[in-house]
Amino acid sequence: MSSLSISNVNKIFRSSNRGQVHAVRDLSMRIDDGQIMALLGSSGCGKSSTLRMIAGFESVTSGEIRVGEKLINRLEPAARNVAMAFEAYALYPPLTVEKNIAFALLRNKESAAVIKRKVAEIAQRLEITDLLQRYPTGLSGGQQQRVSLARALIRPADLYLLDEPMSQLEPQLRATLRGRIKEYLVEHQLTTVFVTHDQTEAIAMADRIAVMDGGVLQQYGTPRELEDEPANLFVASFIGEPPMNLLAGSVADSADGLALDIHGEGEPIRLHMPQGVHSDAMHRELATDRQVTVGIRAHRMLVGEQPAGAASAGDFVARVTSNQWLGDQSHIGLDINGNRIFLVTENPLDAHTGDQVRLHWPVEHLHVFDSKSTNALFHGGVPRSSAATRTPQTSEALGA
Amino acid sequence: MSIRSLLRALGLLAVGLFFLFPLFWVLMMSFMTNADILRSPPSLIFEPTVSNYTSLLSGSLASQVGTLNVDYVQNLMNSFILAAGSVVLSLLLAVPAAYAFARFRFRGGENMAFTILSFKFAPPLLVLIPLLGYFRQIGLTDSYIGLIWVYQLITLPLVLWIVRGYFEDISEDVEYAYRLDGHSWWETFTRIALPLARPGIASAGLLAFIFAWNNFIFALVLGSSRVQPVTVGALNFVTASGIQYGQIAAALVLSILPTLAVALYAQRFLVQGLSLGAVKG
Amino acid sequence: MSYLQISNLSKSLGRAEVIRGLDLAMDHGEFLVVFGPSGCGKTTLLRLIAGVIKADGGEVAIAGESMAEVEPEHRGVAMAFQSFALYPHFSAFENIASPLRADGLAEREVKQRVQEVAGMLRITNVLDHMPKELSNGQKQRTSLARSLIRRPRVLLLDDPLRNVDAKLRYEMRIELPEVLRQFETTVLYVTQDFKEAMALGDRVAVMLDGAIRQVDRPANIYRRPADLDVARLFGDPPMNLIPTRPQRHNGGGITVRLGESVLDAPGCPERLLDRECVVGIRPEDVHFLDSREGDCLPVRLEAVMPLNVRTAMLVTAPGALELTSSAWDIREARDEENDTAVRIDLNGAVYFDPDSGQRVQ
Amino acid sequence: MVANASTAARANRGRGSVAYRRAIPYLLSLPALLVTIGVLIPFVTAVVYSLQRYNLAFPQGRAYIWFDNYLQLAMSADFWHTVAVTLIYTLATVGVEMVLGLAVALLLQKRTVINDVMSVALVLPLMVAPAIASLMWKLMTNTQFGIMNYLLTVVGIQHFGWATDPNTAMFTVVLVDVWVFTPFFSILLLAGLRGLPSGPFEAAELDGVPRSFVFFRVTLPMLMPYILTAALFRMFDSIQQFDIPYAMTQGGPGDALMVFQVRAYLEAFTYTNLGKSAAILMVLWAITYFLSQVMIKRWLAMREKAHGAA
Repeated sequence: MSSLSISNVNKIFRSSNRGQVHAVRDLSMRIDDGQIMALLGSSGCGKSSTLRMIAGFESVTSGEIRVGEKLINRLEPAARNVAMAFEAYALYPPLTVEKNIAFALLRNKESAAVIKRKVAEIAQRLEITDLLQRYPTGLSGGQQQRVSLARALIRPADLYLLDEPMSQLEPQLRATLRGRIKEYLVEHQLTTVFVTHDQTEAIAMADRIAVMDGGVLQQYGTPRELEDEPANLFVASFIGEPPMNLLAGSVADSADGLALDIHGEGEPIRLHMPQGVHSDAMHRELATDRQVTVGIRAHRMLVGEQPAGAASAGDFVARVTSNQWLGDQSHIGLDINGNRIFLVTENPLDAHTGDQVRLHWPVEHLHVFDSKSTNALFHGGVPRSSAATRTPQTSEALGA
Repeated sequence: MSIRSLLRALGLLAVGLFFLFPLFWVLMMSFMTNADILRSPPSLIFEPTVSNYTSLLSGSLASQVGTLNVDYVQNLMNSFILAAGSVVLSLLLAVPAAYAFARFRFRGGENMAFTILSFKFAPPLLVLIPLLGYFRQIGLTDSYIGLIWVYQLITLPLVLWIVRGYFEDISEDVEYAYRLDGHSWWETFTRIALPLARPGIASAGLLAFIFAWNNFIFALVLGSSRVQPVTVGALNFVTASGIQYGQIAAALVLSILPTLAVALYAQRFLVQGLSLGAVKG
Repeated sequence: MSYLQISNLSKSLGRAEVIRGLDLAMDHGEFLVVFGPSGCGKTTLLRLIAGVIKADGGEVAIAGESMAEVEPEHRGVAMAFQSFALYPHFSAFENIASPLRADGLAEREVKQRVQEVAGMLRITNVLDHMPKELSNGQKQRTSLARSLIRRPRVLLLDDPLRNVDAKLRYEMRIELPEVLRQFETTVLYVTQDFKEAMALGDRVAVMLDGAIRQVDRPANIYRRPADLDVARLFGDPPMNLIPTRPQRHNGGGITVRLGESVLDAPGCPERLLDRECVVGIRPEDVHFLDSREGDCLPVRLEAVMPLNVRTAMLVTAPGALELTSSAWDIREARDEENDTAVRIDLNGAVYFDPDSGQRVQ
Repeated sequence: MVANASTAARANRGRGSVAYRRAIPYLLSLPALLVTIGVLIPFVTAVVYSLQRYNLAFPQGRAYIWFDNYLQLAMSADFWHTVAVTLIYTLATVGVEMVLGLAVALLLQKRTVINDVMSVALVLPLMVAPAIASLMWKLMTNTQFGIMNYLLTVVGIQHFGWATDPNTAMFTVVLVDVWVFTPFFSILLLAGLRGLPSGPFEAAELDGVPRSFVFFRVTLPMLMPYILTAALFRMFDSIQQFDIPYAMTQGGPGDALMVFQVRAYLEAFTYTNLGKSAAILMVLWAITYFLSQVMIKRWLAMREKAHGAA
């Protein structure tokens, strides 16, 4: 197994009717040996093109891709020692499931007994043992995908590429299989890159996640970093279900330190930033009266009496627009001065549409973004590291 | 240039020559005088002349045996009338039937479709010889209607086959939605199914036109000289003794021009119709 | 007398029997959600109610009148399809206006009513676009507008939020009930996502293999599923279902053996004493602990599965007992080494007969 | 307002009688059926002819001889010669067209500018009427000035008789059939090739599987339905072929190209023996009917499989 590093890679598609499509823009990232990376984004964000460039099915317009130290841009797919599980399950219809899985091993001339054992082990893990003698055409979408996964994972390779590995799996199976596949990857220390549009899957499986949009890398970091310190408005609204509440506002000076006004119908709501909490950097950065966007996640807002100790940025009243209990959490729609926001609580909230509830926004869960550049400025009172993510990350800053 | 791409280039060249050279050569011949044609060794350098076409279109051909009156233009007109006529009739009859078979799972459906389709595979002469007797009795041999009706044996199953496949590709939800909006099944057929199936109907119509235009045996048996299409006309023309070879070439070129034009103009529809018709069944 | 009455409906497509003796009743103005996995026959049920396909047996009645011989366009039923089913060659305006065209309304009134319903669904700015120029969210709202504009007696919604991106899905979950409230129509909403079922339905009907397994308020179905299948389906991560045999020791309360530990089972019905049964425990009733003091069950952490706000933990207890625990907003990352434990709260537990799969009261 | 005016009004605008609704599919398809059913009359007449001694030259001799026509055919060497000639023609044309068509499809599979132009150009021969194609090749293989003979002399073959020599007549008409109908194969197989999922081939490329293995073990088996469909279609046409042999040599030289329909045509129009001609055609019809049964049943099964699952 070995590390994978992508430096300043671009991909430009020349198609006759649509002229030029700049699918991947100046992409740089790196994962160490044995790590699992997710390429996360909605369709058309460049994640599949990136995966196919690593596999060698798409040429690299500019930039370098290295597995370990070896430059693989120009190599034929077969020469890259890369294994791949395809989204449109690339099974060989004329072969049985067992032969499909063992296919790549036949090439390395391993003994039949070794092959049989390996196939049995991976089949047991992915719950496809009883399908081994059947043919791909007779299988369901979920079964075909698991066979395709087994065929990729069983092969000794430097790098494993999984294209939307779980998209077709039955919902009940998905949670348990995710755990099993992650276990297999970690156990065998397989360096893996997988493409997904499902953020829960990315957070569950990956050590590091690259969020992409419009061919540009929005943020590259651990699931924890993406959730707590989203680099910009896109990542903030993309990661986390339900999406983060984002409210337009502006900066206003007030007697004791700094205040943020949230605009809406009627009186703007004022959030007080107690002086002590913030370094003068925030003061300097914000004081220039710029338009900001204030964000807070749905399950971070507190309801009812203000708990002691938590420095609260704001304490105000909101009107309930809907209250839905989902068995293990409740989703509540709220309206504060015309802005619709979402609240999630662990226990049912006995409030009906139209009631008023008291809300507290703890400072530590407040995110502030520059509305114009959409970059993050402050997370919970701590200034976002100065290296704004819009510009391509310098190599040292990668995976330190 | 690896070996494989060299072989591929040679293959393309051979295939291109085999299929396209004959068309090119006949086109050349149609602009050559008899002398140029008979010169051996034959060569591509010659003084092109339009005389073959002018005499063909004027209807009187100078040949060793004196002027021959051959009305080739009439044959071209007949071909057009017969082909266009049978396509229009087929579309009117087969499109509604195709919709019926595609949308309504009704008992008679499958075997009715099957009987119509199996006619496509009966040997034509089996039907044409007895028909000749009946046509002579009711005087249809000298008319377009008789032939257009018989041509339905070719064009109708073809249109039915292709258009049915196309109707089945349209998602039923869209039609259900229109019905639920309060429109009758007829309004759904005319305002939703037909507009959405227009490409399918176009490719079926084009293919039927080409098959009808290219047909030879129907008119040979049933048609009188007044209504004979260009395929039968060309054969008589060629076997008539003394006709200049250049003029024969010109006649052949004129007879294939319309179908080649259709092919080049609507190639996408054609391929779609062919592959849909044959593969989908 | 219920407004929409479905009695003993049956339908097979080809050889497969898709609807098996299905019964369902809805009151006027109710919002009922039919929840079921893909392939359980939900869409076929909607098509039977709409009348676009004919049932083999049984009957659909609206407002007491049998729909057996009534054509779709005369039933006053409207449907929003999962595939949107917009007319590709009509503009968004014409798509929405189509029902009014069928009624032959005057152009002025058509324009006014289309503007009105488009305003409600916030798509007035795209009315002149063709369907292929619309985003999925806009297509979904156009399809909804079309089905609402003629104030149908019954509105059928076939998984409308399936092809819509996550952000819009949450907004629509709030907006949809608000919009529908203004139409006083009876709504039958079909979905594969149990969260949507719980969020939207006044009542939820769980459908499996062509028949209705349970109809009740969502919270009741979640807390007391009718059988093992409903228990497995209704909830993510799925309910823990552990075979066990309740005992009663020297006159004390009933206890249940899970793996190698014995726990009090206050809710266990008397009838199950000394009999094989399956106990159902919601993952959120298996509380995840950091330390092993106090009465708790030491466990080994197998896998961590973050699910947006909650996090599910796959743990194994002694005696090869595999459990799923669901914790609220775990802050620090977990790793396998440190010792973890769980405390199982059996108050909310439910008990099933292993053979019939039915829940035992 | 429980149900507003428009829904209530429509609810009782008349249901449309039940019978009317069930009749819709029949109404839609009846006209097409009526037209084609008309063809049954001549069909039955042909069956009657085949059971009679019926020669226009001796009208008074016309009588029912039941199966004598068929018995005479069975005993006549000419008939079996016709069967042999038709069989050779069919197998040769379909065989060559299948192989050549597949080769052309494989050549044109990759989407390049040249390939796209070629795949348009290669449709043209299929657009030419078979009868006209025969006449074109007749001109080109004219022993006196034909370009083909000139090319052969360049290659060193002298005096190649083409359609005028019984030994080479079959080769010539098969060549014309191949020229006209190979594009039918290449179009279908090209559509088939481009329809195959790209996944398996990319996976094979990644697994470093040899090209030949992929072709024979993956591509060919997946193309088989397309190949069989096209082959069956062509077999129908070739077994009933009339235009090419008739336009080329009217079945000559001698009876070298006396395929089924040409013999039946000559029996009916040269020897005016309608009885015998009808008998020959009935035998041909039996063969084609059997083939059509096989083909259409296979289709309905395939389509049912595709559409069966709701």
